[in-house]
Amino acid sequence: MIIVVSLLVLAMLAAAVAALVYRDLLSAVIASCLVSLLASILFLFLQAPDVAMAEASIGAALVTAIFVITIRRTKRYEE
Amino acid sequence: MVSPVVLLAVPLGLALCVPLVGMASRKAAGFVPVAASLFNLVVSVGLLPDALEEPIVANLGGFAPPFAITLFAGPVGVLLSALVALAGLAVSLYALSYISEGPTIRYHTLYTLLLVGATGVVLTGDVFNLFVFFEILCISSYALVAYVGDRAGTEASIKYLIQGALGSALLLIGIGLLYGLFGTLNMADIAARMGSVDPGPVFVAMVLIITGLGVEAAIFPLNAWLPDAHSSAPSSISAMLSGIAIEVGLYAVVRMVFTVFGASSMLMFLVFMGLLTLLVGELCAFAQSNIKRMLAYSSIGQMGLIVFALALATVHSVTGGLFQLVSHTLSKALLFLAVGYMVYRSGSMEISSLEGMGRRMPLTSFAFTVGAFSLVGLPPFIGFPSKFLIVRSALAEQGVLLQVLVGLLLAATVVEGAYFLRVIQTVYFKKGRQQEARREAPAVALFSMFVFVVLIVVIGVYPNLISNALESGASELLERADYVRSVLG
Amino acid sequence: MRLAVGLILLAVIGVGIAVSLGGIPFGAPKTVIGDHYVDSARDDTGATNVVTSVVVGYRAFDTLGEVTVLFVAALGLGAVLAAAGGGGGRSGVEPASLILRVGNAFLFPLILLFGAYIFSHGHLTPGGGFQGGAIIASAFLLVYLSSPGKRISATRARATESLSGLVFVVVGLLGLTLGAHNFLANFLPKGVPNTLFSAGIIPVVYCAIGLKVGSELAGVVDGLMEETG
Amino acid sequence: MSFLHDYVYYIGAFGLVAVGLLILLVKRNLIKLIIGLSILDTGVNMLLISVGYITGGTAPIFSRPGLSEGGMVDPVPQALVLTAIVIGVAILALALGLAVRFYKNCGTLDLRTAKELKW
Repeated sequence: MIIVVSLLVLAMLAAAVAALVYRDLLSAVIASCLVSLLASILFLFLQAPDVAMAEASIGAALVTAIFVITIRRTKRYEE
Repeated sequence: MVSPVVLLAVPLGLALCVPLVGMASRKAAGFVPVAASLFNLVVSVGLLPDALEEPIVANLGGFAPPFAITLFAGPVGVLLSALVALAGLAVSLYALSYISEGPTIRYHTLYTLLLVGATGVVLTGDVFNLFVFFEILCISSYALVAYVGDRAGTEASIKYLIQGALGSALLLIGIGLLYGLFGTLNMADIAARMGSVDPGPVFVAMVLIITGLGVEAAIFPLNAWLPDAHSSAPSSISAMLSGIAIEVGLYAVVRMVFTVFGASSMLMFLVFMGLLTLLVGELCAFAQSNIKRMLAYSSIGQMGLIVFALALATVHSVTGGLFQLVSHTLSKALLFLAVGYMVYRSGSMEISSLEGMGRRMPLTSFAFTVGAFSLVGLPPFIGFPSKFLIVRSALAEQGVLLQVLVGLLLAATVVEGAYFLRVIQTVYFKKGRQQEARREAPAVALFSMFVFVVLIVVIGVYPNLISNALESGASELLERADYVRSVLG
Repeated sequence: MRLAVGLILLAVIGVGIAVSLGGIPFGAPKTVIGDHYVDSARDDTGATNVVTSVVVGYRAFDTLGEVTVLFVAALGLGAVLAAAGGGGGRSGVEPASLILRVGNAFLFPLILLFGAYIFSHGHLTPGGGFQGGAIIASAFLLVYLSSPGKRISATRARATESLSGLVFVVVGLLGLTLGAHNFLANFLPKGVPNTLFSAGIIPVVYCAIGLKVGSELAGVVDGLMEETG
Repeated sequence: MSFLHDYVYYIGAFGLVAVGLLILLVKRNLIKLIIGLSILDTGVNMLLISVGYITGGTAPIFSRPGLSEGGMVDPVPQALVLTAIVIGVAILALALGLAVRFYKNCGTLDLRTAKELKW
């Protein structure tokens, strides 16, 4: 159990770092979506199903969507 | 006696009505904030005698204190909510003529919600509820700064938003640590348990919370956003941001330091930060050629003065600080309102473009002069008794250090006088290049300015009108035990 | 330079938080009010989901503030984007594929139903107004993606926002006048726990929140997609 | 093992906060900054939830009639985080709207080109 959690945390942090280093904003947004998704699984392990649902539906889905819409309307690459 | 919660619920309900009213008539939407702030003013003034006698505590939802969200309407809370409503009323009248373009319905809704946020911060007795209302205040400010949608406004709003959001994240971490340490969110409950917890972690939480709130209160290293935001916003919003938003942020800092943490160790640090803020603000203001930036830097300086006075933590100095807070709200709001139409007529924010305004807009220029003199601290305006009180209370303390600090404070006042006199000289005694016809600001705008002028003069001549209330406010801030007792019984 | 300063700042904050967390051991039972809520939530509010009874019962005022924050942001977004004159369609969005269009026609009502289920059962199961509202908003997002030309009626969305917000405030004010004479007091009968019609005002408030959050988030998506030229 | 058990969630939460702050401090692309804010928010939420966790506790929902009251995790941080998530989204949405506006005004998302801003 603890191994699974540790791996998830590791993956979450890796995704966060990926969001930091990617020059391609779209990839960075997807990485941050992954952070939210993994966080919502961790919330489930922490016995917080309400928060997990909110994080998955708001944090991972809608936020990513509005990020992608914004990037469509602006610029995809960080200069 | 009505519950203080109506001060929040009714304006919030009215704010939600603005879009509905706006569907019927665009013009009528502008009167909703007027109605909301008028309602709040009447209720706050009505609550004041009761609050001065004994703080009014409302437990929302009908649960016992540490389990419900508590509203604490003590002297400070009611006074500040009356002040918010008063300034809100005058500025919303001003906006009736000043805000005529763009998405006006959204403006009026956001403006009403800004008032709700400010009132909520001063009335709440719960740490997390403070965060929520703080966010209402901040987010509506971010949006209103960018209202015009020009380049400067957007940039300033982004800068404000990023720094503000960083601040709120730190604030939220602090609140989370506080909950982890104390297991409660009620301010009085935390204050009562303060002695039972290891001080090290509490100190970290305190630093995080003060840093988070300090961004909005514009305490020295955290105020980089302020000059841009206050100068790029529409003038009615600059008046509210300078007159209400930063004061409310400062109130939150002070409430946290005095009541929740009871941190006497922080006070000397805050005295120095206040003085540093004062000096930096006034010197930067002196160097400006843009009138609104000058006023914005002057707000930073004044905030420093108020922090200085409050952090001395004696009854007299805190009274002086609160007095200065009221005085700054009235004077700075007046200055921004007057400058709003001067800038609108001259088409430029450069001080040099205000030449000849004394002839073109005599009443507006007069209002500007009253505000400037009051801010500098000249009698018979409200700035005089407040600054006098601060200096006297600081000198009453023993110690050479404090006397040196008072000397610096007076030097800063001289700088302040210098740059305001320079503007007044430009307005009255320099001939404009082109002689234009006399064209005053609209009557509604002049009326709202003269509401402030009358208050500044009347309170300046009769400071006793509010000084008793301010003194009981000061003792409310300083007496933690009383606060805890009146909430937890 | 900036990196160095940033790292130093980060280190200071990190050490501070680590010190502070040292005082909060992970997994230890500790809070008084948390225990109180768990013990008495069913009797106080009638909701079996304790988180819901905290969100819409004990700390309902926070929630009122929170939907206001979202309202402020949606309005602010509209004001910021509308500042230079709105109008115009959405350029640069290609028509969607057949599968997406047909699938959406089939899925849209189901997603709406699912969202409504989530927010109307917030007092019994995990979920509630925010989650349900977000699901409803994602149904609208799907509509925007599948048929780019389609718009929700701005007037109707704004009316939904305002009216559902007003329901919340009015329910609160009713609590002030009826019942326990407290703002947001639970003045309706609490019913039998674990049934749909229980917990007094909680389902009413959560439905209002669901509609409000749904229309606001849909409004945010709509506002960002709209091409202002 | 017990170190992991005690600290793994704190490490995760704190790591997210650190990465978020780092993005805010070193990046100058507006969208990147907003991504940083979102990661920072997630980290803070994680921190709050971990603070409320009780070892062996169950989710605070009386879903089955026989469920005892003992051993439920603290519901308060969960309620706070629900609020915080929505507030975070509100800030993000407004920030993205401003980013679109900024791009329209300046033709770039790089804050270094903004003339008024001294960061």
